[in-house]
Amino acid sequence: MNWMTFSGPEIFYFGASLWFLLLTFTAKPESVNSGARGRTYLTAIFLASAGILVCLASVHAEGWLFIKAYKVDPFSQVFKTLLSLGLFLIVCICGQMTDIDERRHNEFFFLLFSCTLALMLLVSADHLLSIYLSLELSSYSLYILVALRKRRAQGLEAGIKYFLIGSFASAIMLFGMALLYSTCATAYLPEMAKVLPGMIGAPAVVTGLVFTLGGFFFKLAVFPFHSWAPDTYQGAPNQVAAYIATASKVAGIAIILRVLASAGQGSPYLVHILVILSVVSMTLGNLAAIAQKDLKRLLAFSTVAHSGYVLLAVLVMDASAYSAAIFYAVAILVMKFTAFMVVVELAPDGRNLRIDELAGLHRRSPLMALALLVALFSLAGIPPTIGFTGKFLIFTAAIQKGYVALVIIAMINVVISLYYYLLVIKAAYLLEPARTLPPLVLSFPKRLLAGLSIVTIVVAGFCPYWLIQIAQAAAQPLILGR
Amino acid sequence: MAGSPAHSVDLAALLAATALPFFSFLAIIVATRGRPKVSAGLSIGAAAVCLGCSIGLLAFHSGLSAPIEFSTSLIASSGLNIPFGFLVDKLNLLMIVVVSTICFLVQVYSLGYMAKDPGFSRYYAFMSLFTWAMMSLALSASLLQLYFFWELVGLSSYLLIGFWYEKWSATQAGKKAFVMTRAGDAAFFIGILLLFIHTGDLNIAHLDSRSALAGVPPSFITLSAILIFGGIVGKSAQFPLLTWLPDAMEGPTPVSALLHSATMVAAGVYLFARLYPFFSLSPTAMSVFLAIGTISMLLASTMAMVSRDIKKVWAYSTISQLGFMIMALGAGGYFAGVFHLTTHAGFKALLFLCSGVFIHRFETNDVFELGRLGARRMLIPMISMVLGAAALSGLPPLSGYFSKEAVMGSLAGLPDHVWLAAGLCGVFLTAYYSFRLIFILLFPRERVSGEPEGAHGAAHKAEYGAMALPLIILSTVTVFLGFFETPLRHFIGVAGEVGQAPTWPHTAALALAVAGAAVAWIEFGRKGAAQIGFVERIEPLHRLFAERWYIDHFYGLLVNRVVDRGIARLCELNDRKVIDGSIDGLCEATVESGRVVATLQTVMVQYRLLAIFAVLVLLALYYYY
Amino acid sequence: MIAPFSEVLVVAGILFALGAFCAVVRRNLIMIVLGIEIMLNAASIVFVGASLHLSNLDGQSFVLFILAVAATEVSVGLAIIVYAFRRTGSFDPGNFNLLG
Amino acid sequence: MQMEPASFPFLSAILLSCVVGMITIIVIPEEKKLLIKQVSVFFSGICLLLSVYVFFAFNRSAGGFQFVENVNWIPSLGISYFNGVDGFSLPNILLTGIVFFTGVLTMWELETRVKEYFALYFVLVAGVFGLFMSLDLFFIFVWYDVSLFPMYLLIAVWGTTRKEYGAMKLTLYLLAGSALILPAIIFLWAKSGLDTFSFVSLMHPGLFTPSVQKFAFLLLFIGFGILAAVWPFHTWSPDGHVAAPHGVSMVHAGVLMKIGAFGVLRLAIMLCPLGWIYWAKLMAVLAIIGIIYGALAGLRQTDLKYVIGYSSVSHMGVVGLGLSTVTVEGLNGAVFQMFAHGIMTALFFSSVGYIYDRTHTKNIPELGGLSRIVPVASAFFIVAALAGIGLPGLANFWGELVVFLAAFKVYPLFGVIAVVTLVVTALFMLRVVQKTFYGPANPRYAALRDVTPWLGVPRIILVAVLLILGLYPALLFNVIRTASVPFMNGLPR
Repeated sequence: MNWMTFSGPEIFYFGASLWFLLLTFTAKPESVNSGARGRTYLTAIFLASAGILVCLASVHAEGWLFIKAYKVDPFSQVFKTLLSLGLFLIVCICGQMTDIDERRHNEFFFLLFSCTLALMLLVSADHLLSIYLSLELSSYSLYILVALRKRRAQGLEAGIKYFLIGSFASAIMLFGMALLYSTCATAYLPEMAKVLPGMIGAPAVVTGLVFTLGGFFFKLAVFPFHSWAPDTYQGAPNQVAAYIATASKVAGIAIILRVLASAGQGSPYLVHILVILSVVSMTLGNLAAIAQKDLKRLLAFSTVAHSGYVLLAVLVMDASAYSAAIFYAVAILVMKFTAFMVVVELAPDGRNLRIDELAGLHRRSPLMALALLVALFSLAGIPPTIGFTGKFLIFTAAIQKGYVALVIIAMINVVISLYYYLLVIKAAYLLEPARTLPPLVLSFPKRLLAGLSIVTIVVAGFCPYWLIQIAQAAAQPLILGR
Repeated sequence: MAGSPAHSVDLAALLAATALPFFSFLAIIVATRGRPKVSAGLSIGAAAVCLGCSIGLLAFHSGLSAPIEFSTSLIASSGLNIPFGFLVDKLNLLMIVVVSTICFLVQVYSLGYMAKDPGFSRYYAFMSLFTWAMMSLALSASLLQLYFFWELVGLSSYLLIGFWYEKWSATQAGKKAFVMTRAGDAAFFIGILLLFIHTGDLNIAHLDSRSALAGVPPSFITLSAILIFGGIVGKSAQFPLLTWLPDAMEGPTPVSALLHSATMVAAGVYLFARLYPFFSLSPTAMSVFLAIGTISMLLASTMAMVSRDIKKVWAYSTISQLGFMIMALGAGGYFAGVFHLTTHAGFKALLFLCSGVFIHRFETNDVFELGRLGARRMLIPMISMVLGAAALSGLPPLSGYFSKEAVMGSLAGLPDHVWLAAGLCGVFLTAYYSFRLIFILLFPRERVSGEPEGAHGAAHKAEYGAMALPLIILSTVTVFLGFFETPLRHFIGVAGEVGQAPTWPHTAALALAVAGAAVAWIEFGRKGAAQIGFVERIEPLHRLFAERWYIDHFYGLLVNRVVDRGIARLCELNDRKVIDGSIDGLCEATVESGRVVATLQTVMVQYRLLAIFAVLVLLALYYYY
Repeated sequence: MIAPFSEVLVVAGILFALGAFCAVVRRNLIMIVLGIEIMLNAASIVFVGASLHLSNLDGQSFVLFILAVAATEVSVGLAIIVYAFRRTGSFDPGNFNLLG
Repeated sequence: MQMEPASFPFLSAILLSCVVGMITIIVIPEEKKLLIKQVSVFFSGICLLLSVYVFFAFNRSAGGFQFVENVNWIPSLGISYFNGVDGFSLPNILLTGIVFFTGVLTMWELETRVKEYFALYFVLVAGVFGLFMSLDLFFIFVWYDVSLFPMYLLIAVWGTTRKEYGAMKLTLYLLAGSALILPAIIFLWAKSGLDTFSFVSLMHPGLFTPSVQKFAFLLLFIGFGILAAVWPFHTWSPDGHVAAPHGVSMVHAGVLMKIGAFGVLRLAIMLCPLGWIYWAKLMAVLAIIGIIYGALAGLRQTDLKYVIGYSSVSHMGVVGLGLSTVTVEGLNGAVFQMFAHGIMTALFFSSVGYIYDRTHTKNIPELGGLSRIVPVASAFFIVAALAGIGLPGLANFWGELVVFLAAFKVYPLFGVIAVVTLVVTALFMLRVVQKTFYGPANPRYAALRDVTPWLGVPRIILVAVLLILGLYPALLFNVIRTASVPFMNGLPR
């Protein structure tokens, strides 16, 4: 068994987090100078970029590990690549983490890498237990990451809320898993996929399934498990919020797809629940976002809304919907990252960014303003952006299944969402600051990053075929797994 | 299209007569606005060519038997073929000669009248625009083409009335003229469209030969005839759309002479004559036309009796003479109508141009004032004006006498003598108000002040010369045109129509005209006359006439109260309050609910756990339900 | 097996509800965590019961892991909560509601 | 449907010159304002020349789709980059070219944030061009939104009266329209079973069942109808017109509203003819209400741009009336009217722009007597007003004539109402002209300078187009006919 070759990413990230753990032990608390910090950062960048290569190298791997509890297939490998990409992007904007105690930077990276590792395990998990374990592992890293903030009051509150709601949700999920296990007589997803469609109507199965999904809904911030999102985004350090909004969401989409793909589509009740939750999530997220003053909190609510769109894809449950959801995961990764990048760059001291603080951005940094504009339009789903193409694919899949009304509701939500995105854009392009602020000086790599983000969003929106093919390839195992 | 050389000569002449003024218009607008002399030269040159071509065509085709037609299709989408071209027959040969003559003379006259105006070039540009539109209108081959130029004529009228646009009343008058004629044109347009939909053919020749109308129900012909007549009502200022014409006198006097008496307003009558065979298919429509002509004729005469403004008197008289023409045509007197149109063009232009000389000289429109300032000392215009007024009153041997007798003749041919009575009444009133004006001018009550005529300078002389020449020409025409009645009748080719009508209406008309003049003499002319007309002694009547029978009040009420402050305001309110209000309300509600939802998201963490639990329970309930 | 599986489920269900009730009702961060632990235990009971019922060992292994995870959870959670207590001197979740 | 592939991708070249123009502008430093303007004029000039070339090179006897370019884009969904022009889109492409070019020149005197303005403007126009030439439903939607998204900034940054309100209203309204269009497009795609978004493949009369057509038509009609300012979805349009800067108002009223009508024609009518026939009465009623309503509401306005905005509602009602007649003439007239109205409003806004830039007011009572001070600038506005009245000799006359003709055949009563409304239109247009340009000159504006030849160029172009088409309408009708006649002949009865 050549498990070394096809579990390369996991091993690599395990090693990387171990490396940071060791650094944590060796570093002397008193003597953190800028050189050491720079070294830590460079290491992180190096490891993160190397991680992408490792993931790419093993992208075609396929097989099982741990008595088939762990499945390596194109689906998981694509998501692992996405996660490594997400991590790399987040590390890129961690250059000036003034909001986290400098002595804790090693721990920060340790938690970040181990969280990524956990998410990678999650996307490969094929057994309830492995799912549960990796989910918990990623959550615990994040709880601490959130609480790490120097602005303790905010960080702690966010951490507490995240932790309480998260562990509540995972308790529910665990109970659901227990029910599923007890009715299916197996904890392997492929085995469950064989028996579940036949007994999908049974109360215990439905309860178990819905409870289990609750844990994933928490990851994805779907109503009613979304309530941590606004506070956590707002209270967490900007970089951590960015990580939660991107990598964590991507993994959430992955696991929800894998579990529901094995549940199959036999139950109208399940679909009804998903429809309800999807509609409520997007409506509630979009409505609540209108009233926000804090940019991160606004993005949190927009995340809730986007979970609603993802659920729309999930509930359709066919090949095109799965690939649409995978495509949308990519879209979320890119556009959320771009938006958060602007937040991070505009708040070098790590404070929260109020929307009216964006005033005059178009003059201070036209590039950042443009990045924000493109990212927000992409989030709103205006072509030619990746966000639009993602929505288009989802809607296509949904309408093919006959959910026209649902798509119209989603489009109305898009209109509502554009309203608050426009408010942000207005602040960036229209308002003038009370006192003139100095131009924002960006280093070349940052400009390159911003430029690449913009180009990616637009080009992937306009010429999405390559990405769609990848998404289709990744969705293949979900269909065959049935 | 035509092949023979004669035809190509015709075509060239027609093209020259229609296209040259247009090009002169474009050239003046684009290039020569800064050079008034060149502009005037261009415009007058174009008018002269028009005149030459018209006379040439008339001379060449004096024995024309069948109409000549040139046509090409302007737009042809499937099911829609709109031909554009020329239709030449005797009627419009006569018409284009009249039009181009007056155009040419008025433009020459304007050299003097407009000499010091800053908008000199613009004036000639608009004049050229009018010439183009009017000539093309007269030569139109299809009804739609006629409508096309009909509107353009309206445009040039609008522009020329409001020529002195800094004068608010002038712009007001221009707008009024355009909108009121437009109201008539809307009916005209509907009529055309109806006709087109049912016959698929708007060719005037086809309509007149009635070949296109086979199988069209008579009620339908009546309907479309009346609708088309709406356009005539608007353009010729007939009842109920007659009040724009007196207001149009705000424009320069040569404009009034050309557009608002001799040619443009006569276009309505021309259209009537043009479609005469078509209209006469419907006796109902014909009697409607007759009635409208009569009403307009009488109303306008009464208004003219009390006006103090020299131009307005002639304007009212124009309406009433147009009413005469329509009466004649409505009564079946095709030749009478056309002949009266021709003679009227001559003497009415003459009257206006004479008034123009006075106005130019004394800078007032008030008749009494003009008289006091010594209008009678200006010999040429005064004599011409007397001639014109006499022609207007229908006194022999002037042209008006002959044409009015013809009109009376055709009215007498009707079985119902009400029309004739009305006509005779009109003759009396016409003579009365014409001579009222003449006597006021000739015998001012106060002593004539003002310097003798020769006192003004050489520049004035030149201007005066330019103005006097057309007067003389038109006076000559007025004096002699009447004697051409028989040749004209033969040319128009409806010889049989006059029949052996009794001669008493003619005598009566002449007698009444003399009587009218006599009454005017008693009240205004003789020594010691108070110069107060009998109408002015009856106050309510005077006010009724002076307020134009309150027609304007009605329109003002309609436009301001009903449309502007009524329906339009409702629309606006609906827009602001209902539509925008509901949209804004919806958005506000969305934003507000967003606030509520956002506030709900800030509750304590335990409530959030509770919410999760509650939702799960609800979902379970949904399942078991 | 002594008790029928359905009764195990009922017991576990009641326990789960009690845990949830505790987490929702008690205005004390520690008690909330405790409630969540009880919910985990309810799940453990189901796993054990099912494992016996189905003669499948997966459930047993599940419970082992749950124990470990619960311990981690408590440690992470308590670390945050205790830190918070040190700063504010309160376990009342209502005191931690400043964001928004 | 006959299709002629292009020997050279002229249509893509138009799009490309927009994109290249935009990138060039972005690259130029902000300070070099004159250079930015020159580059804008250059690239928009290329677009204009190309569109004029395409217009005249179009084979009028062959008809069908010409200059066709087809590249597979997303094969899995049947999406292709599929461009081509027919008799319906060709006039609109020419219109866009003209309005684009003149719009750039109209904003020649812009001084604030020049670079961003022209970059966004190019994006806007690229979207419009793309929409008119695209034959793939996916791309039609993409272009629709591409043209939409610069709109907010263009209005909110460079606009005037209540600009943020107007911009937000416009953007949300139009996006709400697209919220109906996108589901409808996908719905049709799903129902066709052909797995293609190609317009040409979907345009078979028997492809969709009547109920599908009725449903999809309604969605598309309302969705695009919002953009065409169909009553009662019109209120964004006056507010948006008023708020927008002049160059944008030109594109917006001149071209963007045409997108709405064009979308109704291309997607709703051509794909769902049975739905069209079914809903025609509704269309006609809304259109006729719009015609009267726009004219009456226009009567009450005191802001120059509001007047034009409401007149647009009225004139677009004429387009809607033409489309609702289900006749060849109706389609011909509607497309012609679209073109004529586009040129006319562009001229309107261009002239108002000149006046506003100098007097800094659009409020009619504050103006007055401008004809004495700036005669040429006034003349341009007056020509536009005359065109708006439907005066013969200017292009609008023919559009209205043909539409009314069709309307009289099908809905005689509506035809009468529409013609009578012309009187009201005349009244309010002339009232505006009178109050703005006539009367004694306002001494406050005595120092204004009249249009210089260079600044006059855009207006002269527009006037010339109005005049040429007014005197020789066949130029356009011959093109439109190549699309309308075959389409109506193929219509299931």
